Amino acid sequence: MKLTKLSPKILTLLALALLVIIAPMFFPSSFYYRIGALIFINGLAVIGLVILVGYAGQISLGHAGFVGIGAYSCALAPEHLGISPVLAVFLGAFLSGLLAWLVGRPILRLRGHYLAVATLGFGILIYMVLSNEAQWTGGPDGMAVQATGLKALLKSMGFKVSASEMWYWIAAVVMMIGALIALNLHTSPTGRALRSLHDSEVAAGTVGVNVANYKLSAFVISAIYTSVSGSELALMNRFISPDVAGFLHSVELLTMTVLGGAATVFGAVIGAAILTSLPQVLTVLHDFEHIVLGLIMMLVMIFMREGLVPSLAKILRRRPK
Amino acid sequence: MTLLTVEDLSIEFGGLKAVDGVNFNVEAGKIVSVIGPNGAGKTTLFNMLSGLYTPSRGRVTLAGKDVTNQPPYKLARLGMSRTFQNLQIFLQMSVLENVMAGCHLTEGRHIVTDLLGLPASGRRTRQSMKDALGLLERIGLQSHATDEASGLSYGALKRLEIARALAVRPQLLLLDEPAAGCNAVETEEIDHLIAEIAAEGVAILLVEHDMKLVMKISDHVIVLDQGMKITEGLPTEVAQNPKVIEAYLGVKATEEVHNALG
Amino acid sequence: MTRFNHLKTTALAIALAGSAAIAVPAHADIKIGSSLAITGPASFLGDPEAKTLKMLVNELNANGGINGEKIDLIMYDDAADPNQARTFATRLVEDDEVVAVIGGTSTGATMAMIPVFEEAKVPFISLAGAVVIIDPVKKWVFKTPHTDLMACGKIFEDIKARGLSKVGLISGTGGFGKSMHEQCLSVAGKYGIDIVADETYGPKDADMTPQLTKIAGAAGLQAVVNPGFGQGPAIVTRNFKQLNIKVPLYQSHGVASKSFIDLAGDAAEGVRLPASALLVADMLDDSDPQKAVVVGYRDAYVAETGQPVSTFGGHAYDAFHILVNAIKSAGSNNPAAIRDAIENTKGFIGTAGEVNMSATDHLGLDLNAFKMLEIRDGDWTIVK
Amino acid sequence: MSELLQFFFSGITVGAIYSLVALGFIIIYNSSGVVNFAQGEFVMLGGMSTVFLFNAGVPLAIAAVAAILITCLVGIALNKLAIEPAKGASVVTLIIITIGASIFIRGMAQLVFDKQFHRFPSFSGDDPFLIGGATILPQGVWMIAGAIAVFIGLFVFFTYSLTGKAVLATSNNKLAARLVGISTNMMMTLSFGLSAAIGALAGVLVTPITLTSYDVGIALALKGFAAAILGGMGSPFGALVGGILVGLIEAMTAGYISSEYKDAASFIVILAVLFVMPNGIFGRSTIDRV
Repeated sequence: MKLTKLSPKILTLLALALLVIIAPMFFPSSFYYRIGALIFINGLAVIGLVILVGYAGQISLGHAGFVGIGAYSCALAPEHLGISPVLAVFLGAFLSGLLAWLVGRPILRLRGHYLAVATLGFGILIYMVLSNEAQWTGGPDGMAVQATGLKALLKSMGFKVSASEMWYWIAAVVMMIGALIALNLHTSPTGRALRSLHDSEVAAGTVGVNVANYKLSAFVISAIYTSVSGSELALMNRFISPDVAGFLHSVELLTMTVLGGAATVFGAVIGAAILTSLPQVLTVLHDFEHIVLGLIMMLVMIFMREGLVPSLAKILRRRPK
Repeated sequence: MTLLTVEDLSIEFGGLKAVDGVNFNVEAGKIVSVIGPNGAGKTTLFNMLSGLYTPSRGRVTLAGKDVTNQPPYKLARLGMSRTFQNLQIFLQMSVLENVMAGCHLTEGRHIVTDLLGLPASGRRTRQSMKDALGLLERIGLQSHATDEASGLSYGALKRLEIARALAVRPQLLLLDEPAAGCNAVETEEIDHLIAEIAAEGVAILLVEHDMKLVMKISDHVIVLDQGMKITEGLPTEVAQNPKVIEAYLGVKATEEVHNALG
Repeated sequence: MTRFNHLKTTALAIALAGSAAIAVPAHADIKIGSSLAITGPASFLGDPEAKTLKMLVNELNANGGINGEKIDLIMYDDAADPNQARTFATRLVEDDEVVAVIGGTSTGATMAMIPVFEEAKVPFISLAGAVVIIDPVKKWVFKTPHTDLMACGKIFEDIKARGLSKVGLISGTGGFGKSMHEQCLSVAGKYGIDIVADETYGPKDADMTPQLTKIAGAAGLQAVVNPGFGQGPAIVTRNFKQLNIKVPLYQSHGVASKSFIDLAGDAAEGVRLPASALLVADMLDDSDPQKAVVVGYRDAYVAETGQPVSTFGGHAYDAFHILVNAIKSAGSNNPAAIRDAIENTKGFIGTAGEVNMSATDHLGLDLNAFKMLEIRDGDWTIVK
Repeated sequence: MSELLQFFFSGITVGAIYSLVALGFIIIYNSSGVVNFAQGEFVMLGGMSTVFLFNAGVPLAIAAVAAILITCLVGIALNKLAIEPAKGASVVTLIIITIGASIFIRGMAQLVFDKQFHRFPSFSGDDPFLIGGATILPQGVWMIAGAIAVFIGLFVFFTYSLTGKAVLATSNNKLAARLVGISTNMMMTLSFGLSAAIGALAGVLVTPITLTSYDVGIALALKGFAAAILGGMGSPFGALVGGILVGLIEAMTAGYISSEYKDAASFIVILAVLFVMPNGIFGRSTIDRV
């Protein structure tokens, strides 16, 4: 009897690691490292959303707000507090977690569409602060971010890599850590509690799950994931603008989550990979880009409503029989 | 020993008195059934007892503690768990995980340990798995442990809910129509299961339409009609009570009862 | 078993993404890159820019290209999203290996791209407005539109010439409005202008009467300036008339297209704004060296697209010609040589005016290149 | 005093736009439980189609009616092609489908129409009415009257007409509705068509004031959705009041506090209301049936 859930965890990690290592062999130019890095950065945020949406069954149309907090922490803290940009990642994560903890309790009392609007409003508030407080944030045109000094450090150690290449590996490692944590959670007692309230809050309550607290935990954890991804984005681009905190980015992240398969870490990465590379692929279509993007979103969700990875897995599993 | 005391419990929905001034007690290790025609307020009563609805009046005492208005998760900690008339299975989990989810209280809340996947986390999961497998064996579903819960038959899901509720290690178990939709064999199994649980000292409060089952296993029966308790007593007493026969059982059902007691 | 299937799926997804991306055509011609806001909130700027570039490239290639070599224009749509723009900048440099880049419709996108081109040493001519793009001077970065700082200066000069000084600002909260708002505040003192009211509106707002009511209530108000682009300024202008505010209204160069007059209707009467000569091509003296340039571009654009000309397309026109001239005079496709040639642009007559670049000035326009226009009888007139 | 009145006029004019969008939202929500994020695109299609037909020489009134019919067809197509096939999908999945639809419609619009801003003449001229020192445009009065008329129409429809009751029954319990002989598919199609038509009507009414372009939809959908939630999802009265309230909060904040944070103010109020009333102002509370 195969009861231990250990093996799927290791298999998912192995698959991700293989993907990370093998992909560069097919890169025609170092530009692809940047796409890879963006996929892993988005992937991290989406893994966070898998914990909130896939495990705990909550919805958020405002998570880009936390991307904004993570990103602007790395832009502002080195300048005003004099701490290193890398340290600022942790500061951003702490601030995001704290904010999520403060607003999460009242917001998460809401359900369904009401929760959607509350999170939407919350995200928009963060966006407005970032966009309006121009004396701090540079306003809608954005601001530059200090270099991490990592590249110089590598160079002094004798490694000469392009920025894109370096961030490919950094983002990959951070995402793998994020995936490991999310996979740990999935089969753990806490993960079961979260997943139970996904299916029935009432039943979760009667087996002793403090529904409000667990929802809040999922919200805080996912906020931290998203914040770290925002920090990575700021440090890699060395430039940041409020768009990363905007509603459209929230929708983009949620779409990645659901497209790949909201309940699986592997699906999250696939969803991120598709939606991140799609605009690059679709450039050949010029004016038809948005039409095709909209079509793909609709078709996948209509015909594979559990998301790509679970739906395809089901189809492939059925075939041999 | 009186485990559960219900005093003057009432609730209104937009002026309609769904439950009105209900009183009763449940003793440890006894099986108490709540019966009554459709719409009598049985499930509403359960929902108030288990903290889902807020009563407009009255008091619920569990093991000497006032638990009126307590949220469900606190009631679980105090030893109350339940099953549902409209199944509330965790459909995205395996059969085994459904029961393991019931072990939540013994597992405790250790989020950081779980996130980091520390050995203690695995230990707690393995302990729950052991307990859950034991319970699955008890309800005869051990061979389905790794199946998706959504694939089980209705009767099996009913038993799965009981196993999950037992995983909470309750002192008081609320069963809302555990035999509804089950065939004769399944009903028989559930009948045995309930008797066994009660024999271990767990108090059971039961809502059930299957009169045969009620009359056979109940130590005490409470009859509700239009939100009010019209009588209570031993199954035989209740079955003879003209008020009950008039308000609820009707002529045909009376015959059934007599046959059942036969 | 299922995990193995996951792997297959991934391989498929990667293969798909990869093959489609590689399918971009590659020529041995001179590759020029461009990333513009063809869609998104700044698309009414990016759209004429893109159309202008395509038109000019086709025209040049039909006439034999530069020294016999054809231009290959690789154009991406960044939708004014800085993160997208950054990605496309990397793609242009590392994958497409272009020799120079025109673009960045919005300031945000431009600023996000600059580090890429600075690091890769590829000349970059931006089409965005803000002064921060070229001040301080960055070695590889140039731009063609007048800065917002110049627009503020031109407007304040005109206000002062009318003997007025107490000004109310109503600015859009988008990048353009916000940046110009900051610049206007910074130079107001220099022109003896007193900002007596300072309000904003969102990019998609439908009614600005509350803000204008507040401005109208400011003590001693003598003129109102509206930094912003898009539909906002048209609504501001209409609300201005609705509230019957009796002081002069100034718009920015961000609305310098005929469609503004159409959208604002009668309310546009008497509105002044700084703009390039392109809008008043027919009114220029025949002796004006700009006349042939602006009339030629306007006629070609209208014939090609069937849409009225805007100064935004003009920025792309200027950038393209500056770049082509630089490639010609550099006599090579070497980015460094092209950069040096761009920096040496002297006496170039474009739609925005005469461009004279130098090591310390990567714009090369002065305030004279701006004309103060007033809308009368539904058309532009030049304020002398 | 005239200042306050001016802010009030501005607030209800803008609020009328939000109300119209919110009313469109709740029709679809009431029949299917779907929140249609493409609702804003209906408004855009109504405005843009009218503009292009009008510029092609079609008289304004006919252009407007044609635009409403075109949009109505798009709404029905959306239901048939994207919503019906996804029957039974989760809230998030349906949200993503309608967002996909909105991206698709916007992409089509930028091809079929263009990327410029447009308007057509106001119905009754541009000379403002002067009331107590404040002004309101005749078109603003048209918009407010339109929002109220649509509200009354919907109220009567849902409360008194058999079809309206059938729509509500469909949303409450699909199976039961089918058992009493209601064609639930028909009801869904009807509500999408109706909602699209109301969206297009909104587009026709507001374009002379707000102008239109291919991408005006998203912002309108956001505000309209927020307004519908504030009022209580599903209640026509809630949608009307929610929309007007959001408009008034924005105008008053812009007038008295800070124009920079007027959008923030409306969301802060919405959050505050939801914290106290988790089902909006006029929404009914839901009870778990277990």
